[in-house]
Amino acid sequence: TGSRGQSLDPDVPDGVPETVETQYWREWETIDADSPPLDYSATAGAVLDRLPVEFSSEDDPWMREHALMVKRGLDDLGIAVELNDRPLNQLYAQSWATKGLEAVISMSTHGPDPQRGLDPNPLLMRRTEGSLSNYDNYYHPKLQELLTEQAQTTDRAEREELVARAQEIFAEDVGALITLFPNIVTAVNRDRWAGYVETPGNGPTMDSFVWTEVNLQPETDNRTYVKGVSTSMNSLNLPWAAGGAEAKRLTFIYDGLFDATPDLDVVPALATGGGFVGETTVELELREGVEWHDGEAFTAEDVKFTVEIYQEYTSSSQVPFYEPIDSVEVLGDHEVRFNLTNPDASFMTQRVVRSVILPKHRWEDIDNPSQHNPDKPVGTGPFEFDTWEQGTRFAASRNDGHWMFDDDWRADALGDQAERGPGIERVIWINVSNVDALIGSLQSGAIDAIGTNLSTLQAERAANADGIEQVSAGSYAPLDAKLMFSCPLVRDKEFRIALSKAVDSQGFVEDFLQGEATVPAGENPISPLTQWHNPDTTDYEVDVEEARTILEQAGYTWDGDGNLRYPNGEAWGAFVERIQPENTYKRRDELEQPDFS
Amino acid sequence: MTKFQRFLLKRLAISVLLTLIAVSVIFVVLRLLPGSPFEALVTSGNLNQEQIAEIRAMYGLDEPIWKQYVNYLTSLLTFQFGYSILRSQPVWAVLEPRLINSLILLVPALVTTAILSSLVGMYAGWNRGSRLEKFSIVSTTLLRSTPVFITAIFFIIVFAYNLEIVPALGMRSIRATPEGYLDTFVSLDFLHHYLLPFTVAVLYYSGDFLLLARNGVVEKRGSEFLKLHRAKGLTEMQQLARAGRNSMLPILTYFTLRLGMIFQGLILLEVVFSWPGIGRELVLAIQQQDYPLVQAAVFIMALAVILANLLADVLYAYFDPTVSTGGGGSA
Amino acid sequence: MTLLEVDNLKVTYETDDEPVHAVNDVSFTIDEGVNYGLAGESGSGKSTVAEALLGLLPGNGTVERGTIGFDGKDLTALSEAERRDILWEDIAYIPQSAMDSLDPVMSTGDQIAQAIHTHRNVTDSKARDRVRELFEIVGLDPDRIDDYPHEFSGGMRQRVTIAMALALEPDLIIADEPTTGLDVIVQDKIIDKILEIQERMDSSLLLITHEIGVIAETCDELSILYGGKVMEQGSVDNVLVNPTNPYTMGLKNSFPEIDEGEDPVAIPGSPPNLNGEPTACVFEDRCPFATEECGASHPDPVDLPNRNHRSACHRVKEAAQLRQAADDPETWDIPDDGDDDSDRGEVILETDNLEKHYEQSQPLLDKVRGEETDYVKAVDGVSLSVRRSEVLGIAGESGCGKSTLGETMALLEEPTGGELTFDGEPYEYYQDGNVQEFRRKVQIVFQDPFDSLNPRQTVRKLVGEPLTIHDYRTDEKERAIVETLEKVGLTPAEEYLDQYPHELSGGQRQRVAVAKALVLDPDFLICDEPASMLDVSLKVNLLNLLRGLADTEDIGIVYISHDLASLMQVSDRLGIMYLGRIIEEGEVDRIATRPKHPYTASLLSAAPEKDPTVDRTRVLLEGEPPDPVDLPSGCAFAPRCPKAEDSCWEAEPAIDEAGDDSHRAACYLPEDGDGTAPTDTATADDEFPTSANTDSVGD
Amino acid sequence: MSTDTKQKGAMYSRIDELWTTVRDQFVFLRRDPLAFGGMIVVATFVFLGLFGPFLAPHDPIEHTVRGGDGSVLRLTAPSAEAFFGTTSYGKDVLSQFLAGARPTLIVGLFGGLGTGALGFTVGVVSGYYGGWVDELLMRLTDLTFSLPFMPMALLLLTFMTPNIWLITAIIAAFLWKMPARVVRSEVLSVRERTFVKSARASGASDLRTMLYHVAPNVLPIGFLYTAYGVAWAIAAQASLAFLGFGDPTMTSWGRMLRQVFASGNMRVAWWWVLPPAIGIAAITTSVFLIGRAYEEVINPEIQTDQ
Ligand SMILES: Nc1ncnc2c1ncn2[C@@H]1O[C@H](COP(=O)(O)OP(=O)(O)OP(=O)(O)O)[C@@H](O)[C@H]1O
Ligand SMILES: Nc1ncnc2c1ncn2[C@@H]1O[C@H](COP(=O)(O)OP(=O)(O)OP(=O)(O)O)[C@@H](O)[C@H]1O
Ligand SMILES: [Mg+2]
Ligand SMILES: [Mg+2]
Repeated sequence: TGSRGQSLDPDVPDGVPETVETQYWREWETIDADSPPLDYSATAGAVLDRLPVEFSSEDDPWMREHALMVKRGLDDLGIAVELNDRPLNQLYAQSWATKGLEAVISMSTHGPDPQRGLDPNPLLMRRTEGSLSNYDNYYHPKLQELLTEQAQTTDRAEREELVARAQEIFAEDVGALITLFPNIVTAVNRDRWAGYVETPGNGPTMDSFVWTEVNLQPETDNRTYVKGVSTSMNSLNLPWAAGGAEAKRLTFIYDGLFDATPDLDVVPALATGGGFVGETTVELELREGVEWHDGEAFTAEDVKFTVEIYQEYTSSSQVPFYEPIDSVEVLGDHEVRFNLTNPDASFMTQRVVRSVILPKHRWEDIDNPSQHNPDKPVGTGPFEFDTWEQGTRFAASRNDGHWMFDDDWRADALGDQAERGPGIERVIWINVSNVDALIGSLQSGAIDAIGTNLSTLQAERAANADGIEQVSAGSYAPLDAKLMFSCPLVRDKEFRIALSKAVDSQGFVEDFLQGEATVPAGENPISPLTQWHNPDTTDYEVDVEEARTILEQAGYTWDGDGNLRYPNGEAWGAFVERIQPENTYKRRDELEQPDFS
Repeated sequence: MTKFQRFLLKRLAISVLLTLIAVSVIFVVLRLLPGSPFEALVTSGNLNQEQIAEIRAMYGLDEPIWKQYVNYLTSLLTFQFGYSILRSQPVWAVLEPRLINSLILLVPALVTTAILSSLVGMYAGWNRGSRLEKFSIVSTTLLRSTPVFITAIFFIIVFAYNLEIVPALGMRSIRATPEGYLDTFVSLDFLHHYLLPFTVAVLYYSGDFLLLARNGVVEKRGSEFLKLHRAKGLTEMQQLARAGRNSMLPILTYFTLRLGMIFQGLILLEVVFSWPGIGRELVLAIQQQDYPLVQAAVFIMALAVILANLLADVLYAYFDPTVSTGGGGSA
Repeated sequence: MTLLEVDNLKVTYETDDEPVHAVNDVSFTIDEGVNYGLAGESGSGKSTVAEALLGLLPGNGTVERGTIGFDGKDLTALSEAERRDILWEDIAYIPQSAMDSLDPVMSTGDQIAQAIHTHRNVTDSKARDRVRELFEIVGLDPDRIDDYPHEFSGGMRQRVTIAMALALEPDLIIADEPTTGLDVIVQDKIIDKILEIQERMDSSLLLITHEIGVIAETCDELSILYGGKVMEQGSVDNVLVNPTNPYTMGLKNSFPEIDEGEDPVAIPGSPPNLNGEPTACVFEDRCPFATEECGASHPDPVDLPNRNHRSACHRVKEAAQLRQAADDPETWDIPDDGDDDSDRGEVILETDNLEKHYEQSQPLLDKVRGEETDYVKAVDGVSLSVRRSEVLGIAGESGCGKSTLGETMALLEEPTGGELTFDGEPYEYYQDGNVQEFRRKVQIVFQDPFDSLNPRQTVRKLVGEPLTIHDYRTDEKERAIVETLEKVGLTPAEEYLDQYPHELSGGQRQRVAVAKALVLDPDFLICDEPASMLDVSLKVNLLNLLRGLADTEDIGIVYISHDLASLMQVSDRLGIMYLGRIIEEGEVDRIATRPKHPYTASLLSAAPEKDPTVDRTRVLLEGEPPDPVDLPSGCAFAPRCPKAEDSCWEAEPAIDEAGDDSHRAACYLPEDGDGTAPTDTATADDEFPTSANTDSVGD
Repeated sequence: MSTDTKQKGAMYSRIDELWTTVRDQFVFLRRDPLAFGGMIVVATFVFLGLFGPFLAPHDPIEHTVRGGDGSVLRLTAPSAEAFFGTTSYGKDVLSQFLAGARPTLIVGLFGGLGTGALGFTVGVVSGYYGGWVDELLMRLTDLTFSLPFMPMALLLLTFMTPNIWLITAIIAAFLWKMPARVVRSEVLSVRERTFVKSARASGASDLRTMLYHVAPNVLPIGFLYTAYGVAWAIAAQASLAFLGFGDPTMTSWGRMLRQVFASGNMRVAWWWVLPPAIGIAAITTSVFLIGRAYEEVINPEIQTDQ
């Protein structure tokens, strides 16, 4: 705060306030507070205060560079920026309470959960009123309507249409800055193994999918595949894990009802078919002849038991799966029915995929499953648990009878990427705490692949050795620079568009990521990698001059030092009009406001 | 009841009180922390309000604060550290191996350095003004005042990266799969990994012991009783031994105190060397906001200090023939 | 036969500034079986000589030249190993401060055994037997050989060092001030013991002390050192009876003696600067007889004809005249104000049954249990009165409660019982919000001149502070300060105003301390051993100053000391204290000549005589004062009293048990005294049979 | 009028005195080559702390070093474009080094002063009053001793946004115990000295005695521990920053090291490691060397001979 630059004397039309405060513009049911934690008010003719922009450099090593890029864009518009590099946990802590963000712009990455690639809901539904994750207080009546509708539309084609429209609206409205989808970069040893499967958001080596591990074929006698990782599993209790490495790594032991291919197609797993039979009823056929690793047979009872125990003890990592389920009925040994609480479009595309089914005979006598750490987790998955030593290593060995090891089945699911052969015997995850050491181990042959994200420089360095190659895969998890919509400035669509045109993501990707990222056309959070992507969204091309013209036309001015000022006089009246709740998604001409330049 | 016993009782009471207060402070600080380990889940949009509340209830976070406090106290003081939120395991099961890894690194290092540096320090103090003295003072001042992680980084760069004599990180080579403690710690591989952090720890601590021993001997060197020893015809070495024996007590006390601070002192060392010890685990747990684990780790560290303080006082009172055990010889 | 021959010994100390020439061309010889004394003021180089002999000089000290012949060998030319063989085997050492000379973490017995093992190849048990034997010889309980030094009292520790010195029956024992810091009574006992044993073993003794009296009583020959030079040497009889060197005369003059009528006379000035080699006579600037010749060179020692006597003085031929002149204080620039027993004024301070009991710290547990607290009865029912213009002396052994009494009278400690009246008001009146008034009127001067001044304040601040505190004469502060400084003899005062304590000598510091006390024009002054750390001549100066103050300023003074001789000199009346009580009180002259209490008698008899021709009978007291916590019933002195009878154990005698108004004593069996103590007291002491030769010093 | 000139005179003599003290210190330090070297390092460091950010050729964070062809120079060894090389995102190491001196200086100076001042006050009060005040304060130091510094600091910094003043405060809050204990034991012995009793005897109040008689005599040791406090604070700050709990908005030496370490470039980018590492090591060591030289003078027991 305090005055910067030369403000004009406020000159306001009748009935228009001189200053507009930061405030909640709607009655948010989910918000329990009088005023937003951010205070960035607008005053007629005043030079803009330093604009708070927050990020966490712990988020991604290049995050600060990204923030600097945004800062440069704002600088070009004449807006001074206050960069706030916050500890990651504090950045996230804001979302614990839904009061809203503490900065005008707040950037963070989304994790590449497979769920996010399979269904548009995780990334889109947070833009609706009522979502706990809507901490930027964004609201667009049309979008609200579309999204609510698509969430209940179980017809695929119809839903795709709705989702496409939603993307258009969001991009056109500049609901956030969707700057880029960073690639997953890593390095692997190709002399020893063939058949790495590139899965979006996961690359060939991370743990969200098992494709690489079931598809790999040895080029030497050694059939043990060693993956170096930098985060360790914390427990052997998958369903009640807090979402760390164990939630992913342990899925190697278990199967879901369905699975997703590298093209993000849904394929059968423990369920072989089925689907909606009514608005809120889903019936599934289960795979026959499947055995738990301890030899017991898998039946529909296990599925029913799993859902019920999850519900009773609130399994945190399986919430997306069981959340809409009201009850489960066993229709036969290998047939179940789910009764849902509401119609849920994503049930078959997202929720049942990679859901973890537990063996009833193992878990039914456990007192408190959330505090249970099985000695030896038993699942039906492609790998059987071997050993685990916390912080050091985790080993699992091939479950030979598993369908994924069937070369033909894999050929169907993986297409070109499928390899035939004896496959691997064991997977071992080894914890190497430091990237330097990871690279060293890969080069020395102590490990076969690196299971974490590398920077391009690091990957290049690793690839210096024989047989080591840098690999990268695209991701569907965007970097989301959220705009706080309680702030008057952000509510001005003219400003948002100018901002979108001032931020040069592509330049950033070239300079600092060496091209290892995808820059979306416009502010569309749904990546081209997914099946829900709409390529025809509005793209406000980068052009600083034009951005400044837009601002000028909207009535903004600059002082002698080039500092941006809020509109004054008539233009101020127009500004105040634009930021009213019913107008925030409308441009100047839609409101029939003149050109103030 | 002898005087000594009475003194012991008093010190014990103080220690218990201190433990209680320290533990309470830890509790307060932890409760002040915003957020929780479930944040990541919430941010991902997977949980609704109700489910969050259920999870909180599961870990007792919904109870009134005083009740949480009472539960916390009773469990800590009975060494039931509870369940790690992230690890779904008893905290002790997580910490025990870490604790052992830390001890295996630090105790031998401390003992070695205490013996070696004290001897060198005594010798240096005896030969005051000699080159050896000057050199040992400069080098140990350097080693003890430089933050340990910097020394460690230098050593890693020189010995691991450039000379490639020893590995830079970890406790054993990454593909090793030892069974049980004996197998883990009694192997060439372990020794190989042990060398660098051990050396750095030894060097880091050497300064205090060396200076303490040196100052002690310098102080004693001009003393009357040594003059009498000299007059009796004792050789230089015998005199040095007497001077050394007379400066033992502060060294012993300091050793005990250091022993108590051992875990906290070398958090940085463990982080730099990726040594899977309790210090590194604590840093991780703090980052992951795993309350029960943090609580237990900090508690163990505090307890170690308190016990070491107690031990130091008792040893002091026990070994110093001149100390009066009547009063609070603590400060 | 000559045992030790020191020839032209010169020792310097290297320091950060200039070197210190501590010993300059000192020569002397000690024959077998002879007791040799080395005397001189502090800093004269006595210890340095001893350390040079033993090769124990600190790192910065070097023997520049000279030889030390011992048994035909030159000690300065020996290798380390050769010297180690001689040490203790042939030359043993009793160090200056026994308190710190024993290794605190080794049992006393082991320390002695260590000396034996180092030189003799004997078994452990043999060595232990010898240690027990030695303990017995020096009068310690042989069962305590496994005790650590801190478990012994100062006097006992000194005995341990003596036992150690005797362990190998050496040819020569060097004792460096073996009794400094000890009580008269203990000192007397130790000296007696050394002599007795040394006589038995027929070894030689080099005794270093600044107490001429001790040497007079114990030695055959002596050297007087000053500024690192031998001023005079020869047989004790010759040197001390007929000194030929002005320094010796001055030194002798400045020792007060109990039964001497004359006041002692101090040598003015201060010891020489040793930062350069002496070019003039080292004593020149203080010597009243100095001539031009004296400024030109330091005189060589001259053998006086026909006698075992040498003196280093240019005017040695005029010795007899000088001696005469030296007896007159005016020679030393000190006006002889004669004995002006001024009239004493009205009573200013009075105590009645004053008590100060310290509660012994007790563990909480015992307090809860309601166990009775133990008390240290440091002051236990003292009744005294002091008048204006009067000096009341308080004497007693260490730990008898003198300081506590002083501090209680100054209300620095709260009395736990009894009455204290000052200036007509009871002490409660002052405690009730009138402390400042009391603090202004009553001042106290402490024992340690080196420690009683804040090292970080200048003299101006130091002396001015009480004025600031009491807002007294603040408008003319500077004048008040100057006046007071001149009153205590620091002239010209301006020179001292901006000096810090460390720039002052001990005597000057103590004067500043007195000035600090006087600047408020007090009515009452308490002096707690103000002179005990000072050199003889400084001590005399201070005593004269205080005496003068009492006479001219009309203030009452309490003077506390364990040094009876100086008390006799300064006081009008004397109180003798024992275990918190006054056991005898009265006019100085009467107590000095006719002590009534046996304790007073033994105190008096313990003081050494500086005249070697006078014989003294020792009254050796058995044991040490009892623990003030568990006082025996009855007379507190009974356990040590040579005359104690059953009645003494029954009830405690009151102070007016014996004597009259001007001389009272708390004793059922007062000495009938006519000057000398009864001889039977000595034989009553069975542990220390009077040795045959106590009184046969020299011939 | 005369009082006026007098006061002036007093002032001059005081300034003179001060100057002499300073000169004496300098002369004293000159004599100990180690301490003298340390002093030069400290002076350089203070200079850097004050002017480093202005000397830096570029903005340490915002400026990206680019090569001739306009591409970002990432992780390049020292060259004409960047004398100390660049970081993995093309930042100028020299500029970061220069700018990083300031937070190090701020925390060191104020952390040290805070530590010294707090410890000194507690030590003096506790030692002087004794009794329950002493018992209370000493138990408090025991408590801060038993609350391990590193973990507690980490905890506090996770829930308060780390900024340089907060870090300074935390450091001072945990480190004061060291000087407090030493000063206290020193006061215990000063308190027993006769001039303190003597001050009381002449009617000085407790406050006066404490201020004029006790405190000045333990001041040297207080100063010494303030100096050590500076070194501790610098080391502590660097350690916290290295663990990722430093002030994220400021480039500090500790944070630079964190970035090399965390980015896994330690093996290659020696030019990025050495400046901050040597900077920290040099400054902490220097302070200790100077402190030690003083200790030899202050501690009469070590002084015994020579
Ligand atoms: N280690 C030393 N370094 C420098 N000067 C010293 C040293 N030891 C003694 N001196 C000086 O040498 C002179 C003689 O000292 P010495 O101790 O021999 O005197 P002394 O006669 O034994 O005195 P005292 O009666 O006080 O024991 C003194 O001026 C003293 O200050
Ligand atoms: N503060 C105190 N608490 C407990 N006991 C004390 C205290 N001060 C003195 N005493 C005890 O009181 C007794 C008398 O001590 P005081 O200091 O008055 O003796 P003194 O005659 O002055 O001895 P010295 O000649 O050694 O100075 C001693 O036994 C001493 O231990
Ligand atoms: Mg001496
Ligand atoms: Mg006394």
